[in-house]
Amino acid sequence: MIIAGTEYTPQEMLVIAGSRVLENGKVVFVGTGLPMIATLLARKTHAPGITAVFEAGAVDPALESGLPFSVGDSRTSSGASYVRGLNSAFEMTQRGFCDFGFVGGAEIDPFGNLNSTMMGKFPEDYMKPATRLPGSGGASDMASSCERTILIMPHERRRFNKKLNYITSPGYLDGSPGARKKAGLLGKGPYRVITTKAILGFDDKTHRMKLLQTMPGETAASVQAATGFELLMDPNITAFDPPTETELRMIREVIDPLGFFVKKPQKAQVLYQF
Amino acid sequence: MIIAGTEYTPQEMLVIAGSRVLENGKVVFVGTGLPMIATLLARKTHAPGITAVFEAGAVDPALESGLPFSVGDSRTSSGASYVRGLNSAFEMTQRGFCDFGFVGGAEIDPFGNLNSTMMGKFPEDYMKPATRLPGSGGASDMASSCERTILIMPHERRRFNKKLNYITSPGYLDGSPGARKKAGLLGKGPYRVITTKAILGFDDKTHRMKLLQTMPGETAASVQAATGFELLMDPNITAFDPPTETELRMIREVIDPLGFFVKKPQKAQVLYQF
Amino acid sequence: MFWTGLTPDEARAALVDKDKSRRDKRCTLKEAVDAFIKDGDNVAIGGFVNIRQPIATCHEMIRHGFKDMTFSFQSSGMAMDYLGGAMAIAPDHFSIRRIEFAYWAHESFGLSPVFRYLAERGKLELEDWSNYNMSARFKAGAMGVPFLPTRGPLGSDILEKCRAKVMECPFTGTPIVLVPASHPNVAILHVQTADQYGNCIIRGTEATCPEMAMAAAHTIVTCEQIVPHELLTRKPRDIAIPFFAVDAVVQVPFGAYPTSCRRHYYFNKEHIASFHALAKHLTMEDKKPLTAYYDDYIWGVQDFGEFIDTFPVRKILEEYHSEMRNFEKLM
Amino acid sequence: MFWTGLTPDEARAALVDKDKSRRDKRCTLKEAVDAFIKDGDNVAIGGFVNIRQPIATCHEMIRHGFKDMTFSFQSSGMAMDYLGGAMAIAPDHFSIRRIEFAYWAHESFGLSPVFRYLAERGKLELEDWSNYNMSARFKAGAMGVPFLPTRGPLGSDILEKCRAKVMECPFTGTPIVLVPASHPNVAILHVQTADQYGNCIIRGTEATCPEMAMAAAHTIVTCEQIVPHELLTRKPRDIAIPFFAVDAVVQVPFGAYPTSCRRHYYFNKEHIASFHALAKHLTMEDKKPLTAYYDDYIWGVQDFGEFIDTFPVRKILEEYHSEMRNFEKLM
Repeated sequence: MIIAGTEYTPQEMLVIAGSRVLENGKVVFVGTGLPMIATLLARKTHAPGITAVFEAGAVDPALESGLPFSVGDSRTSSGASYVRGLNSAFEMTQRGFCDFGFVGGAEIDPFGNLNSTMMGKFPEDYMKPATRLPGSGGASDMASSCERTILIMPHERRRFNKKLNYITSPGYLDGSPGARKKAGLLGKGPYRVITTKAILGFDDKTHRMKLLQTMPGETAASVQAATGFELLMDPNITAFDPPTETELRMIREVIDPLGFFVKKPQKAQVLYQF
Repeated sequence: MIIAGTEYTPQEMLVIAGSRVLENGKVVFVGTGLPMIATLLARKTHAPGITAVFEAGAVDPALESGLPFSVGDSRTSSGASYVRGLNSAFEMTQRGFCDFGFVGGAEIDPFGNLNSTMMGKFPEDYMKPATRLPGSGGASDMASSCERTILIMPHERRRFNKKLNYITSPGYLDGSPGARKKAGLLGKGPYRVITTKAILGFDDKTHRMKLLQTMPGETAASVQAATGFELLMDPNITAFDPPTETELRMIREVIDPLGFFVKKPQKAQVLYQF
Repeated sequence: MFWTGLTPDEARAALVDKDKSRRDKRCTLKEAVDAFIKDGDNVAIGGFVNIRQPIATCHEMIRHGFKDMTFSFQSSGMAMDYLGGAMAIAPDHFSIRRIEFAYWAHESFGLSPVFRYLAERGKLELEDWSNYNMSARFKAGAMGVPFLPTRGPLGSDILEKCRAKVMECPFTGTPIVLVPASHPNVAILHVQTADQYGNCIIRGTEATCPEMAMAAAHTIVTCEQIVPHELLTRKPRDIAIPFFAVDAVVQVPFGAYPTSCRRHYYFNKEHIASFHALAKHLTMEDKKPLTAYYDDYIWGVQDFGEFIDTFPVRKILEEYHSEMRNFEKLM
Repeated sequence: MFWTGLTPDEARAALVDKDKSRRDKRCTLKEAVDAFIKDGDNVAIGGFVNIRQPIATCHEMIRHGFKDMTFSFQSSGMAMDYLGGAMAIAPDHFSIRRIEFAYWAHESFGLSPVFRYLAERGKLELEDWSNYNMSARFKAGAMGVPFLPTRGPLGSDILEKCRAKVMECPFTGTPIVLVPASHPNVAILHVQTADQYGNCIIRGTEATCPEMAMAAAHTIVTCEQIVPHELLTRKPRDIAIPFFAVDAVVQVPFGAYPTSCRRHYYFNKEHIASFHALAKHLTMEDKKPLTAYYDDYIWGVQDFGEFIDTFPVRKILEEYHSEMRNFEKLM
């Protein structure tokens, strides 16, 4: 089985950080990939009362058959309190049932706007982009209609840019007061950005990204160095607690025993359980 | 049991006429009351392939448990091919799935507009009408969105008026060319008016009501005399065939054995079967 | 433009501030009515004509007494008759200011003498719509959009006295109606089955119940039976209303009686007819017969269970067996 | 404003003229594809990412060959990979002109090398939307309205390159987006169960399949099993698509494989990965590996049954048993 210990991968830390940010008793609209894993971890640790909503239409599934490979797969339906389709999920979100949207992204700017569509010049090269990403999926909708959003992504300088190649999912737009409301968007906007290096929030007035906590091994300077724009610094930047043994065991043994989604340290071994 | 014979009531004739107008293989959005009975009769006689849609959301129920008392009752759901709710029924209609809307009314004008809302001055007395009728229910929606409508009602002079007290369900509006399309309505408009005295249609150009067939015992003159506006006369007005024994037996013995909906002749007796 | 109930912004804010977690929401009907309904509220009435009307909750509201209510529904029969009848005979105890609706009558069981009495005397503020209009208004509310486009009531006089707006479609250039969302303060619904958290299964037509639950600020559900969550969620697609759209769950067997409830009971036609016979005296300004009914069946009983006890068991079984015959193929 | 597929008026007219009666619609997949799909059509792809993708129909379309197609979907994985891959390796036989979509990739199974190959070389006309935008567009089509109001993609660059229009809400005065209806020429869907007339039961997420069926001019349904009408309608509320929205019903067991189908089989992850490994060679302009795949699995077989026969029984049973574990409480 797995040898739990003090060693862990940045991806494990990322998932654990995502999990800890989630509050018990809240309704979380869960995006695909990292948010699914973090939500499952939160439910199995400090926040068993989280209600997960999946964009393919399931509300609050039991999630007892293993980690879904898709936000629409069979594992999101079993034991659910409601299952319809995409329209129903997004309509509930527009109505206000989802406290948090939890979503990944490829590129982010200081105001929490996200890009998951393309790299290259927009609009000129839209039909022939340098790199074509998958597209919005439900990310734009979550950003438009969830009450708050939590963003989760690897912390790399090329992903944290002052100006995005393309805005897929609106954050605080240009950061001006009331910009979201003026645009017709619902919800208060981005709440946290969870990365492999830090927990970031947003300044109440300027809506610019602000460093709140550093991941183990990181400093304010190292986080800033990995960020393509200037971060605001919270007056009380704290160190984020490293993973607990329980959290690591839960990821490695229960949630993702095959390491399909979350990379384990080299020496963490696992039997074939799937 | 019932003694079938040559005797029948005007209401029985009305239901039979309504039934005969329905074509096999068509989708009929069935209003409450007389249209339900006529549709059931058509399905049990010449048009077994009619698909009935009910506004509470059922599509093509088996209708083998007896005549529904409501377009939403349990009898409209059993054996159905689809059951959702009111929105789904009307959305399918807007989409174009319903060939005919089959509906009753309290008052009609020469262009097939219907009133089922109020008698009295409108808009002055809207909040204190001389007679308050039930309101549109689904009638206005059927008239707005079914491809054609078939109207069924007792033929009384006070119900056939040149100007309605209130337009609940649009027919040809003012009869001008393209009036429905200009107003944004879907469908071609009223197809037939089935009454206790006649089968009426509408002139292709003027969209005014036109006498097509007279019920047994009626003449063009007697129909006109019972109508509060001038009827156009078809060059080939024909006599509508009286009820067949099969039709009468079907109503009296199968569809409405208790005479709850359709009055029988005095001497037609029935055992309590309900 | 004015809104009854909540504006779209208020409706969103109310939901954002609410505890939407999966909690045990079982309570008594009296507790639910006391907690969630206030004077002046806009209350949505579930069911359709005499199908699954929330009769038990209406009786409880009448016992409680409310002032200046607005009621919103597509088509209602006995629920509105009971509420309107209470206003007719005891306006100081129970009063309706306004209705937003498409139909108030009884289909095969005839017109509503109560509605005629109140409307023809100008005692109600009326906003007529069509069944689809009202259904679409609840749906807009449920979807979190301020309006939905529809065809009806184009070409009808309904347009003149309601808040719908006609616009030119920016894609097709043809006229289309926008009906404003409805966000009632409270939705009152009766369903077949729920769990302790408020997940609801509806059999037969869902009418506009799910939309009402999603659109309203609060939802009170009565049900024929409460079953454990684990049982209810074995077939998740049976669930028509998710728990977070529900605030109170009350098990009230026969809670829609004398209206019908698929799989449980068909109409009590005779009781509906006798209510109407008593209500017809209103048109002659004679309130005594209807008052006697309320004394016997509503004010004279502690709760809906006692109302059901006023019927002989054999009569209750008659409606049960009538309904069993309605879907014999299931058995 | 331009429309792809049918305009709202054309879509209505097509349905009005159609025989909507309850007829036996069983046929072979080849017959269905021949009869209902034409060059230049806008085809809606059912399912969601790698859930219930209409793979059998896509394979049949690829064998048939089509030109200048438009594909509309919210999120697609293997269906679009197969179709796009066909264009990449045999553009004279199969070509895509345009896609209207929200997402083309594979969630946990990674990006789509096919999409990157086609898009980064400018071979496709793109119209990006969000998942809800596309779903709402099909829903508008299904509802018979020319648009629906939504919040997204306000504030996003999606707005700049799509046909959505921003308007000021006439009720609230705030901006809202109107997304135009989508009326595809054909919808291709895979479901769990259907009857001979086309009534469909969907288990798990319905994705946007019912809306697509209602919005499209024609709908081809493949299903795991056809059961008699009388059995299917015992629980009418299980039915997600009514027969009159369906034109062809084809029983194709494992018709969504290697994507998943609730109650029948989970993903064949290894096959999806191996397809991607072959497709990655496209980015180096090497079409041979992917062509070999098509030769073996699509062009080299007569029909989808033969494709399924290429898998060892034990592998097929593995996916079956994986799926059985996904809802053990049911059993």
